[in-house]
Amino acid sequence: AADPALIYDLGGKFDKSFNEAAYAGAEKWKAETGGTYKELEMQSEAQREQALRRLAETGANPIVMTGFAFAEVLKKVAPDYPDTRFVIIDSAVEGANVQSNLFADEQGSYLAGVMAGMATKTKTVGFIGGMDVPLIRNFACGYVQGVKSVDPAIKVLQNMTGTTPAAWNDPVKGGELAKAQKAQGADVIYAAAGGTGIGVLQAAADEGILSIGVDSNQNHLHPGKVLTSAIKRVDTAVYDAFKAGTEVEVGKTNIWDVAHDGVGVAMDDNNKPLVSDEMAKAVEDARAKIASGELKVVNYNTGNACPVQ
Amino acid sequence: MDYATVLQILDSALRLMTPLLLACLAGLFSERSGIFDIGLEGKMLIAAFAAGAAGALTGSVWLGLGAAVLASLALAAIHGMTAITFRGNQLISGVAINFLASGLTVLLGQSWFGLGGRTPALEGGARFATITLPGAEALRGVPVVGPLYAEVLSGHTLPVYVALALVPATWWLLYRTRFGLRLRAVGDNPASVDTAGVSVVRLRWAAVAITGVLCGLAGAYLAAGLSAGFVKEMTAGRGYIALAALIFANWMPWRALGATFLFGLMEAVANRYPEIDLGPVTIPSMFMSALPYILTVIILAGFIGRATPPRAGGEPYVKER
Amino acid sequence: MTATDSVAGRHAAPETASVAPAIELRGISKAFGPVQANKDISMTVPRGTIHGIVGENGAGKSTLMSILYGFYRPDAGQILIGGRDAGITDSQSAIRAGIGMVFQHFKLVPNMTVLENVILGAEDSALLAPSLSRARGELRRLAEEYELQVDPDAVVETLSVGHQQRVEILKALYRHADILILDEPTGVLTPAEAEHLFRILRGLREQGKTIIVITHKLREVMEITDNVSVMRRGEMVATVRTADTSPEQLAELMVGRKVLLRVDKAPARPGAPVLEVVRLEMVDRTGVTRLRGVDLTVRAGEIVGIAGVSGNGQTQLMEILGGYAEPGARVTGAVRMNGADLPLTRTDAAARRRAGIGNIPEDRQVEGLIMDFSCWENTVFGHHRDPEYQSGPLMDNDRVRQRAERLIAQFDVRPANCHLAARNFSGGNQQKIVVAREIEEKPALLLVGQPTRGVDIGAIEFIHRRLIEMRDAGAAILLVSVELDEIMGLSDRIVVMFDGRIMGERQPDQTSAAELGMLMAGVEGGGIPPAQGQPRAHPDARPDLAKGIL
Amino acid sequence: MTRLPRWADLILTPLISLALAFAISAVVILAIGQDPWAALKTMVTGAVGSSYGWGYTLYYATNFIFTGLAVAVAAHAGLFNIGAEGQATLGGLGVALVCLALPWPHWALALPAAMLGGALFGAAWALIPAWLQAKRGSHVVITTIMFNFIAAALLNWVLVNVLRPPGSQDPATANFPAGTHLPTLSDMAGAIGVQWGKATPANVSFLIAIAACLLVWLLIWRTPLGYEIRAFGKSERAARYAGISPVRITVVAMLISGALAGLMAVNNVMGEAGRLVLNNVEGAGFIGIAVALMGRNHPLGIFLAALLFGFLYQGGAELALFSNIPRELITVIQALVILFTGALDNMVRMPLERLFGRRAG
Ligand SMILES: Nc1ncnc2c1ncn2[C@@H]1O[C@H](COP(=O)(O)OP(=O)(O)OP(=O)(O)O)[C@@H](O)[C@H]1O
Ligand SMILES: Nc1ncnc2c1ncn2[C@@H]1O[C@H](COP(=O)(O)OP(=O)(O)OP(=O)(O)O)[C@@H](O)[C@H]1O
Ligand SMILES: [Mg+2]
Ligand SMILES: [Mg+2]
Repeated sequence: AADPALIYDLGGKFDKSFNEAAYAGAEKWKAETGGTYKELEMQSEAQREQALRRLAETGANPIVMTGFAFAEVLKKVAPDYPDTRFVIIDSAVEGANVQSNLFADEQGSYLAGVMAGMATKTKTVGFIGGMDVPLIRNFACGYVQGVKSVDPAIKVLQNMTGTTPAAWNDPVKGGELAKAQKAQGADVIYAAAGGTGIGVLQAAADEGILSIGVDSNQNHLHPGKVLTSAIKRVDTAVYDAFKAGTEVEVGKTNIWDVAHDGVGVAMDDNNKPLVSDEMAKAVEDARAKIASGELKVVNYNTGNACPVQ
Repeated sequence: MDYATVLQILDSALRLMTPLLLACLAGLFSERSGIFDIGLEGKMLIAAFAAGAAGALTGSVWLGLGAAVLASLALAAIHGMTAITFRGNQLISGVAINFLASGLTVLLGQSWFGLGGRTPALEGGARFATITLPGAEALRGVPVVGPLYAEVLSGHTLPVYVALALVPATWWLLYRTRFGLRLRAVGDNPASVDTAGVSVVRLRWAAVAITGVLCGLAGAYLAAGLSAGFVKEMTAGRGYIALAALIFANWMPWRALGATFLFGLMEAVANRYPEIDLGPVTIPSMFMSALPYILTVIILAGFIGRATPPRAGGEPYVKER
Repeated sequence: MTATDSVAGRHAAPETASVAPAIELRGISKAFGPVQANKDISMTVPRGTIHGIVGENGAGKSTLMSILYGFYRPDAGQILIGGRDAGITDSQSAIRAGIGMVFQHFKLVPNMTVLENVILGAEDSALLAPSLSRARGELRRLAEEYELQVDPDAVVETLSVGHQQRVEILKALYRHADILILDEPTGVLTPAEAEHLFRILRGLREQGKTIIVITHKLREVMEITDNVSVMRRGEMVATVRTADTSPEQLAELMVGRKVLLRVDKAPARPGAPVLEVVRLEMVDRTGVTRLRGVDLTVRAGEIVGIAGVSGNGQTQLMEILGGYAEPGARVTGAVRMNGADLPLTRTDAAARRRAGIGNIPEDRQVEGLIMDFSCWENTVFGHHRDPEYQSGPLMDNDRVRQRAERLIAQFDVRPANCHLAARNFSGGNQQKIVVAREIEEKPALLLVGQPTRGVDIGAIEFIHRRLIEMRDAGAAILLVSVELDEIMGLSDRIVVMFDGRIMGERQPDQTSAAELGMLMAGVEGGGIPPAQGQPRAHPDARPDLAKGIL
Repeated sequence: MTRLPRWADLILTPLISLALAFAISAVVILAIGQDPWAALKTMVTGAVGSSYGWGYTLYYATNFIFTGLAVAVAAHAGLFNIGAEGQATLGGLGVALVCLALPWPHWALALPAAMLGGALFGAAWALIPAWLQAKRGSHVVITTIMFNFIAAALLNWVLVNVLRPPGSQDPATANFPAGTHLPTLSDMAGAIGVQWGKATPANVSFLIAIAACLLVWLLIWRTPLGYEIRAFGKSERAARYAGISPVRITVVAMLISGALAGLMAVNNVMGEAGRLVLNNVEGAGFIGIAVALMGRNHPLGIFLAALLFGFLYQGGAELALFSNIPRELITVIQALVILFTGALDNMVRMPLERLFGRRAG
């Protein structure tokens, strides 16, 4: 049978975050099945199409790709290879041989916001995004909604690292932004910035404040100093796709939300001391309400605006 | 903007200035000797990588620093070989060195650590420790000056203080010592040095070596001071900015401090205020991030001051054609 | 019997002194790639003498002296200082052996002070302060002893060339040089400055120092040297006692054949004014005033010579007239060509050429030619936009090549290969290419700058003849030269420039080199009437040389 | 100085330099524990072993021809244009604006307009550094480096704030209308009945690049303007003497250089992506420097060198796909090629001169 393939986005396989979660999913599949897969890291925007085509040419199937940036290229390439199945994560692409996966990032971020709102003593929390794109604004928006649900008076400082893909990979700047937010009073900072977030978490740990990781469980990076991580089960999505193999369902869009355990916040030994029972309960309540539909977290993309700041 | 914000921005500016200042002084030595160096970026990058790699492997920031200096010196040696020994084109050599560092760091990093070019995070002793200046806590209460001392000046890592100390040291070396006299002379008219019985080649090699050491320190600070580990392309154009600062500074040490501080300040302000809202218009973040480059061009255009590079700069010294 | 034969066998040291000679060179050879600059040269210089070295450009004089100073390493040969092998491998060891050298192009750091330049390489310790204060005292002493006054704190680039030369001499003396080499020291000096230099050199000789002077000016050789060596094409052809020789004999030795030292020409028949320059002023971009109200007229059929030490505005004048003044300069006044005003701002050398102004530039290698271009490409340089060399949007290269071949034949350019790059021609032949190009365009006005600088005597004769032919055909010619003899030999009228002003106008047959020299030094009215001349028996008093070209 | 025979100067020296660069690259591959021979095989088969490989190799080579010519034209005028990267970036913007401006009915109409757009924008981006160099003496090397950064920021702003379709996550423009799609080389082969390659991005721009080589050759060696550019590049003083305006030549040469760099966008933006994305130049501007150096600033040399770098690029992509060697190996090889052919030229030349000198006499 054909090998599956995985293409990572620009942040690179080991961004400790989004791409690394995808990698973890693939590795889990490999460990379980003993299979092999092809993988490819993007170096630049312009390589996307070549990567897709080359993998399709070599017979890889299915081809999983992480990142919204593949959407346009996939639209173009997929019809040329009707026998190959494509799985895209973080974007919806129509196509008979394409499976789309969307994550309810705003929901996971909301939960992280709830924890931040409860953990802050200064009534100021921070958000540091990577590249300034709607995807990240959605993270910010969900986070702010969560924070304000605890106390509308809490101030949320927001910074984006940049506007180029380099913004996913600039820990120095991430660190400086974190220090700047700390100086403005923030004592919990949520980093949704790929590799840049590593710098944020590091600076927060250095400065003795709390941070919140993203995508993968980053609690272990600075045990006792990372409040939680807004995880996104990219690993599951990849794992599922690999497992289904050439039979992976296409022509549909999977929504990974709280109800489907697609997003959530990480609780483990590393952050146990930081999470009070009260906080744990609040998070659980919110989770349940969102899952049941009782609580609606606004998605930034629906109106291209966030209801709260 | 309140005082605390000002302090925070100054504090951040000082940190962000440090790699620029070190690289700028590095470039100063090389260019004052007549060797143009647009490879500062590459030397810093490979040094950052070496500091990250050695720091991660040994857990010692000092070994990391040593590795950084050695790696940077190795690239400096290539530059010296092309520019001094083989009288090649110094600009091209610089371009090649930047490419080399950009490729080698990822190639080696990936093959050693398998982290996509990143080095493992540096912890504890593998990073530069912050230094609290004497009396910082005691003076904190003194109005205005106290916080300035305690928050802005105190609490940085060693390279920051080394960089600051290097400014007067460089000035002294350049204008008060035999070495400095000869260095200035060899950059302006190597034949004068040669006919005075001093080896042009040795002087230039010495200058290139100093450049290597300083770039090494700059890179080490990036990886083990400003952040905790190496990330690919982490110099992010700082070598070019340092070069611009050097031109801005007219190849003089004190002005180098001023120029790099200005660039550090700009970066700090851009971090703090990614978009500046001026009422009717909002200055976008892209503009803020491009500001150092725009400013450099304006400076170069001579609107702020005409730069006069060392006269023999960029030209190989050829005695017999 | 040729001149060379007549002096053969005089290589032996002119004086057999009991003490070892100050310098003895044995069998020195040096090649730069294919150019054999020095071939098996031997030479002896007795202690306490002034020794002249003469020879055509490219004869290898500078190379030989640079070898003595350790700047170049010889391919073969031995250098003895005071009878012992001095082991000179680099300038450092030469300095240690007591040798100092003042290069033709000074080796000073322009933006450093005199003091810093003097101590460079001879510092006492790692810190500068002690060296600087010692040097200050030492300079004061040397200044008094040898008339070498110069402000120790002046930045070198602000000094006149004469003073810069003093700094170079001071550098050597500060290093306790016993042997001083000067490479063409008077090329850039006014006659008065040269006189001063000679006084210094004589003073140094009194102190027992040994001095070697390279020069092109035979009268200087006659005036100050004790012995003189002649070089030709890399070889040492003779060493003679100055008292036993004459300029004519030296000229023969240099060239290897008898030379005609004068220009024959019919009296000029000047026509209407072609070029009129009215109150021309120029301030360069650094704010220095270069021209101060220059008035000048050149008529058809005459040669007007501008005499002056270089750097007194001649270059700027020629560049303004040629339409390529340095950008950023401020120029006022008027320039008229055949009565029509030429624009002074937004000048363009191409437009000037179209207006009928030809231009042989002062520096052929830096301005007149593109050294990497082939000879044929160079023969249209500046005229490359002329419609006759175009075919459609492209250049008609075949036509240009055919013309180049014709010019090469006409002007006897050697080697006669128009595909060689300009840099592969010797200096004289490069100059011929430039002259051929400019003359061939038959300009109404020809600007000529230093036409024979670095050109051998044969070519000089040729070029001079061509210029006179042009004049006789009715062209107006404005000639700038630092060689007084050339000015006096070629010009129908002579104007002298000093510090951007015209100091005066003279007829060549009613003036003397001495009078021109005074004007060139800025002495109003020339001071000394021509008949009196210099008090000392000066070679230029001789009529043959006053009109000569050497 | 012993001058090398022309053939040795033009062919032998670069070949030896290249061999040295590859030898050291092999050492680097060994050092990271891989097999250089296998790597070479992967690269060769991947880049030139199939019509698919050729399709990509030629696509990359097209980019490099444009930037290489851009660098070379400036170099003939004595200007070191490091800014081809930024100029190509802006060229991309020009091409995109043209392509998006109208519902183009046919590519044959869109192509000339897009070429004009790309060339104009690229030239405009070169204009300021050129003008500053000519008028204020600001070193064009530094200003063009700065303009690369500024171009990246500008494109970023335009893509994020102006040209991004509403709701899109991507900092990229909308897809260009179908009427702007350029025929690929396989389309063209198909049109004349030859089955060659499929779905590769090499397109009609490759022919434009070849035409550009020819035109640049004519410009530099056959026109009065080219004569002036070369003369100015050799000696500014002499140029002024000859009535060649330094300001004009600096500006004109840089405009042509920028326009050539901008034209590259026809290949990558219009021909390949069909929309404008961030960082679409992918360092081709810098590769252009190496290409021009290796090609000795001659269009034929540039064409060959561009093919070599196209091969390296495509081979490198294959390497990343089929081996554990990261793509950065290509950056290292590029660096070594630039170093040996550009900067360490004398290291090869000096011994060669000695060798030829001995043989000659
Ligand atoms: N550094 C050098 N490299 C190559 N060739 C040289 C070099 N210096 C001198 N030459 C060549 O060596 C020969 C002798 O030159 P040299 O400078 O010694 O002559 P010279 O007699 O001093 O002439 P001039 O009267 O012009 O000063 C010339 O052909 C010259 O071109
Ligand atoms: N720097 C140099 N590099 C290479 N070749 C040179 C160099 N200088 C001179 N030559 C060559 O050496 C030869 C002699 O040059 P040189 O300038 O000494 O001639 P010359 O004797 O002064 O002749 P002319 O009287 O025509 O000026 C020329 O053919 C020239 O090609
Ligand atoms: Mg000489
Ligand atoms: Mg000559």
